[in-house]
Amino acid sequence: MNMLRLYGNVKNYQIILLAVCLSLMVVFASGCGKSDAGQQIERADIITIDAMTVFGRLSRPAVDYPHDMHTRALKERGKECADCHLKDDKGVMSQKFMRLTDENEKTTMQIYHDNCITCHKELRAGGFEVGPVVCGNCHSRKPEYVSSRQPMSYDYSLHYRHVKANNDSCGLCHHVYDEQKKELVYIKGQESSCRDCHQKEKIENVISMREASHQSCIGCHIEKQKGFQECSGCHDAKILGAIERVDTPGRIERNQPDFTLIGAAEKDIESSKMNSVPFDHKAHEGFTNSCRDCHHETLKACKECHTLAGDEVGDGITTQRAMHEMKSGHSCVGCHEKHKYDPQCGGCHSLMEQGRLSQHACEICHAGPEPEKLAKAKGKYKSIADFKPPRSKTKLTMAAKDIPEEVTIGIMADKYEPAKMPHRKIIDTLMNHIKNSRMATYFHGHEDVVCQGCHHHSPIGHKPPLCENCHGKPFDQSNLQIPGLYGAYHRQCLGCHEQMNIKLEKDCEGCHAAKQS
Amino acid sequence: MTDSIHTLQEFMFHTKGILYILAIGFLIGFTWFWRFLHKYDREE
Amino acid sequence: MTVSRRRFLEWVAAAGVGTAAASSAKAAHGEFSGYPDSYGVLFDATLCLGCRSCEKACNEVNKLPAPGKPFTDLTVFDEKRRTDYRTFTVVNRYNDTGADKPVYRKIQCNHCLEPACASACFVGAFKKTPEGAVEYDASVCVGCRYCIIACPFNIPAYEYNEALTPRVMKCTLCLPRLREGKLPGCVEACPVEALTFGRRKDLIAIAHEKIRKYPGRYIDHIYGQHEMGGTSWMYLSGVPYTKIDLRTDLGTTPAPEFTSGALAMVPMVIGLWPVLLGGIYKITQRKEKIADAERRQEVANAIAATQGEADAKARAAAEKFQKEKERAVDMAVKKALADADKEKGKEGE
Amino acid sequence: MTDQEITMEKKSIFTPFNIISAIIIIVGLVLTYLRFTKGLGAVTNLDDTNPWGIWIGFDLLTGVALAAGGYVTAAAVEIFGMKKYHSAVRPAILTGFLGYSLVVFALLYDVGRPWRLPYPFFISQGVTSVMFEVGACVALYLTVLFLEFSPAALEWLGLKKLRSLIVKLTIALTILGVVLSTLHQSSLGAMFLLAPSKLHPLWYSPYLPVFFFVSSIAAGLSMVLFEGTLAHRHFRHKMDEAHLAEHDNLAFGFGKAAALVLAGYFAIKIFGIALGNNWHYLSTPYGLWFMLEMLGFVLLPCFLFAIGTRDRNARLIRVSAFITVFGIFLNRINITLIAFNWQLPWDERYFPSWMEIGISVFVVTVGLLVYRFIVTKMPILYEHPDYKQEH
Repeated sequence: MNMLRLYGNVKNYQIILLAVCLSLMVVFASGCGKSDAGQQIERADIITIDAMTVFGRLSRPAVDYPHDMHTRALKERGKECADCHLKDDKGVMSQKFMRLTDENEKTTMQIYHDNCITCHKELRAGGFEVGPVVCGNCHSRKPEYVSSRQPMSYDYSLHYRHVKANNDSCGLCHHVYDEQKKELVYIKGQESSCRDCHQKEKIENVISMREASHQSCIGCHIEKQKGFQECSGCHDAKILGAIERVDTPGRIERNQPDFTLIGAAEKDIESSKMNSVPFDHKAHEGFTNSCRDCHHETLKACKECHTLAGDEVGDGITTQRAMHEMKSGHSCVGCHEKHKYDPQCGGCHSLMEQGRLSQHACEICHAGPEPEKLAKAKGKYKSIADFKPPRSKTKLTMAAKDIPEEVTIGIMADKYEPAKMPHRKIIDTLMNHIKNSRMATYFHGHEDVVCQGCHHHSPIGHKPPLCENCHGKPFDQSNLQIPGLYGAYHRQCLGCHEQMNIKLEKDCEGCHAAKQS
Repeated sequence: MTDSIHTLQEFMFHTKGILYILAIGFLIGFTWFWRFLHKYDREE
Repeated sequence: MTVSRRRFLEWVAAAGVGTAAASSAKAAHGEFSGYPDSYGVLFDATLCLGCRSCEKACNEVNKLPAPGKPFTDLTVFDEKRRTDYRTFTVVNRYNDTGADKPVYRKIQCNHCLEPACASACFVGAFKKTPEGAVEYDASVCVGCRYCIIACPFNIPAYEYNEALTPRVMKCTLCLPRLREGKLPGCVEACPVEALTFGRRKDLIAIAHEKIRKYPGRYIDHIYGQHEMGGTSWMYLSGVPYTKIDLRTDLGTTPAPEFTSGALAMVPMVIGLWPVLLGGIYKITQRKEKIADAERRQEVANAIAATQGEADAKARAAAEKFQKEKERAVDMAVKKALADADKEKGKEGE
Repeated sequence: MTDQEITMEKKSIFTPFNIISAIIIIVGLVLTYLRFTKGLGAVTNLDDTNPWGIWIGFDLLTGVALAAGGYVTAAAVEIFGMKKYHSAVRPAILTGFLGYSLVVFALLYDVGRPWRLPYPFFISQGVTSVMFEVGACVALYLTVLFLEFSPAALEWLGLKKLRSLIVKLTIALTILGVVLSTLHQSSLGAMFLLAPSKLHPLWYSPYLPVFFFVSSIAAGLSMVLFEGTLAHRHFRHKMDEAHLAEHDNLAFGFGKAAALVLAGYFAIKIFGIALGNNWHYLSTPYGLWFMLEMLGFVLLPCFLFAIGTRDRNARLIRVSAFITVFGIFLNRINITLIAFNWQLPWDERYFPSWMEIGISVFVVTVGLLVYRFIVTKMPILYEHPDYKQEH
C-alpha cells in the first residue's frame, strides 16, 4: 500500500520518466560523438617519474613531468637547480629529485608528494597558475603531454665545435679509469665513444650513459654558462636541427689509418679465401656523421669482434655479414644500398629491384691482394691512389652525336600529341650526377651503364632495344609481370622525376600537348 | 550457373531452399499426424 | 525470374528425392574456394597519381550523369568522398599517412568472394558471377536497402530521389565489357597501370612478387586476399591500410557465416515447437479432463445413495401389507411399485 | 494523447482528440504524397551510409516487438490453459493484428518499390537472407492474426456458421502463431548479425536473435498491460464485469511473468558481454548508454514488477509495464540507429527529419483510430451475449 503513495499518480510518473529518459538520451548520444577528444601536447622535456619501480609494481600510473617548464618557472622565482637537486659530498649534483639515493618506498614517495604538492599549493594560493594538486591529474593514464624526446646525436660537426670551443683539450670529456690512482685520467690515443664504457645502466662504479652525459654536459654548460642547459636544447628535434653545422670539420685524430686493406685477422688468415678490400678510411669519414656509424660504440677494427666464423664478442656476426648485411647501417653494403636511393641516384636505382647485389659486384670491392700476401702488402700501399686507380666512369664510350638529341614517343599517341623526350639532356644530367658521386664513379661497372637506367634488362651497347620491344600492349593479361608500354613509360618517367625531385610543369600537357581534334 | 557449387553463398542458397520446403511439408504432415493420433479422443 | 522458378522446382525435387547431396557433396566439407578462374583487379597505391582518369572512364563507360566539378578539377581531393548513385568509383587523397608524399586510394565495389550484399538480399538480386563480378538485378529489387546495411565497405548507394523506381547503384566490374572481352573502364584508363586486371590467383602471385622485389616500398600484406573471406578487388600499399581508410578490423570470416547459424535454427523451431506446444496443450487438456471426471463422479455417488433409499422404502411397504388382509395384497403391491417407479422417474431427471 | 473525450463521443465529434488526429492525418497525407512523388530523399534524412532510419527502428522493429502481446496471451490462455485470463486474449490479438498491419503499412513508405513486397515469395526467393524469413513469417503471421481476430468481427456481423468454423481452428492457429512469432521476432535481431563491423560490440552478439525473442515476450506481456491500462481508462463503459473483474488479476499474473522474463533477459545480455569479452567498453560513453538501457529499462522494471506482484500493487505493475515498453523501444532504436555506424564521425551519422517523425506519428494515429473504431463496434472488451457459455 505504501508503494501506492510512493509512486503517486501513474500519469505524472510516466510523463516525468519519459522526459528524463529523452534528456538522458540526448546527453549520452552527444557524448558518444566526441568520445576521444583531448589532444596531447608534444614536448621534448618529458621525464617519466617512475622512481618507485625499484620497489616493485607501481600502484598508480607513472607521472609525465615537463622538466623545462619547471626550470623556467622556478628561475622566474629566483630558484635554481640546487633547490631540487641535492649535491653529494664530492659536490656532484644528484639527478634525483630532492635526494641522493632511494632509501625505501615510503620516503621516496613522501619526497615527491610533499615537495610537489606543497609547492603547487603555495603558488596556487599566491594566485599563480600552476600544475595539479590532486592525485589523478599527475598520475594520469592519458597525460596532457606526450614525449617527443630525440636521442642526442653527437656528430663530427658538433664534436668539432666543442673541440674548438675548448681549444683541443680532449681530456675535458674523454677519460679512462686508473685502477691504481682510483681516478679518471685522460690518455691520448685511447679516446673512445662515451657509450663504450657508459652503458644503458650503471655497472659497478661506471655510471649509466644517461647519468654521465647529463652530469658532464649540463654540468659543464652551467659552469661555463655556454650552450644549452635545458632538456629541449639537446633532445628537441627542431632545436637540434637548428644548430649550425660545420661543413668541413677538422678530422678527429685518433691514430686511425687514412687507408687500409680490410682482410681477415692474422689468426683467421688460413681460413680466409676472399681477396682483401682496399678501403679509403679517410674518405669515408667524410661520408659519415660519426665514428659510431661504422664502429658501433667501440672504436676497434671490425675484425676484432666480427671474426670470420663469428664470435660472441661480435654477437656471432661473421665478417662477411658485418660487411654485407643489407639491412644494417653499420655494414658497407647496407650503407651503400641506402645511398642508392639518394635523389641523384634514386632516379635509376629506385626502379631497380631492391636489396640485391650483382655477381660482378664482388671484385669491385675485393680488389686487394690475396689473404696470404696481405702481411707483406701492408707497407706497400699507402693510399687508394697507390692502388689500381678506380676506372673513371665519367665519360661515355660513345660520341655525343651517337646519342639521339631528342626521342619522340608517339607509338600510343591518341588523346595527346606524341611526347618529345630530351634524350641527350637527360643523359648529360645523369652523367653530371655520376661525376659528382665517388660511389657512382667507383661502382658503376661500365662507362655506358648509365643507359641501363632506362634501357634496363638489356645488354650495354650503343643500340639498346626500344621500350616497345619488351613492353607489349597495355594490360596484357598473358604477361602481367611486365607492365605494358603505357605503364612502362609513365612509371619510368614519372618515377624518375619524383625520385630526383624534378617537378613537372602542368601535369599531362607538360610532356605531351593535348590533341586538337 | 554450373552444377557444382563454388561459394558458401551458393551452397546456402541451395540448402536453405530445400529446408524451407521440407519445413512447410513437415507442418502439413504434422497436422495430419496430430489428427491421426487423436482420432478417438473426441468420443470419450 | 525464370531462373528462380527453375530453382524452386529444383528445390522441390531435391527436397522430395533428397538428391540435394549430389550437387553439394563437395560443398558438404564446408570449404569453398570461390570460382576457379574468376577475375579481379589489383590496385597499387604506390603508383596511383590521383589523376582521376579512372573516375572519368567509369563515368563514361556506365553512362552516368556528369558530376558538378569536371574530372580535371583536383580540388575534389580536399574532402573525403565516397561512392554514390552516380559515382561508382572515387579516388581519395590522404596527406598524413607517414609517407613523404600524399597517397591516393581508389575505392569501388570490392566484389567479395562471399558478398555480404548477396546473403542480405531477400530477392537474391545480387549474384557472384563466375567472372568474379557481383551482379545486381534491379528488375527484382524491392528497395529494402538491407544490402547497404550489410556491406562492410560502405559501397552500395541508393537513388533516394527516385520516387517509384529507385535502384541500388554500384560498380559492376564492367561485367558487360568483360563478356565482350574488354577491360573494365577504369583499368583501361589508368596511365600508370596502377590497376592490374587479371585472374585473381595471378594477381595474388604478382602482388607477392612485388612485395619481394621492393621490400622497402610495400606493406607486407595484400588487402583483400583474406578480408571478409577474400575480395576480387585487392590493394597494395606502402602505408598502413588504416591510413588510407581501408579497415583492417573486418576479419576474414565470409559474410554468409555470420547468419548461417541463425538460419540453421529456423527448421529446428518449425520442427520442434509444434511438437512441444502440442504436447503441453494435451497435458493441460488432460488435467482439465481429470478435473471434470472427478466432478462427475461425485454426482454419480449422490444419485446412487438416493436410489438405495427408495428401494428400501418400497420393500418395507410390501411386508406391511402382507400382514394385512389377503385380498388387499395384490392391490397394495401394485400401488407400492407404482410409487417406487414414480420416485425413480423423479431422480432420473 | 489525452482522450478522455472519447468517452463522451456521443455529444460531439469535434473533441480535441479528433481535431488533433485530424490534423495529423492531413499532414500525414501530404507527406505521403511527397514520399511517393519526390522519393525518400525528399522526406527523410537517410543517406548511403545510413540507409535505415526510424521507420525501421521504430515502426518496424519496435512495432513488431510490441505487437508480441498477441501470441504471448494466446499461448498463455489456449495452450497453457490459463483460462482465467480469457478476457485478455481478444484485446491482445487485436493489438497484435493492428500492430502488424501498421508495420506493413509503414513498410510501404520505407521500401523503395512497395508493390514488389510479394516478390520474395512469388518471383525470386532470396532464401539466404534472414530478411526473407522475417518477411515470410510476418506475412503468414498477419494472416494467422487476422483469422484469430475474425471471430470478433464475425460475431459483430452475426455470421455464426463461419465463426464456429474458425473457432475450431483456434489451437492450430495459436501454435502456428507461436512458431511464426518465435521465428521472426528472433530473426529481426539476426538481421544485424550481418553487420558486425558497424554495430557497437556491446549490442552486437551472436545471441542477438535470442535477445530479440526473449525481449519480445517481455514486450508482449507489458504491452498487454499497458494497452489494458489505457483501454481501462478510456473504454471502461465498453467492458463487461468479467473483464473488469479480471483487470487486476491479469496485472498480477502477467506482472509475475514479465518479472521472470526480464530477469532472464538481463542475465543473457550479461552473458553476451562475457561471450565477446567486451567489458572494457562499459567505461566508454557508449558503455554508460548501454548500462542505462540495462539497469534503467531492464533491471529496474524487473524489480518493480516483482514488488508489484508481491505487494499486490496493480498500479506499480502498470508503471513498470510502461517502463518496459519504453525500454524495448530504446533497445531497438539503439541497435538500428544509435549504436549503429558508431565508428563514423558525428557529422556522418543519422538523425531523423521532422517529416520521418511525422509519418511515424501518422501511422500510430491511424492505428489508434482503427482501434477505437473496432473496440467501440465489436465485442473485444466484453463477450457477445450469444456466445457466453462457450469455453
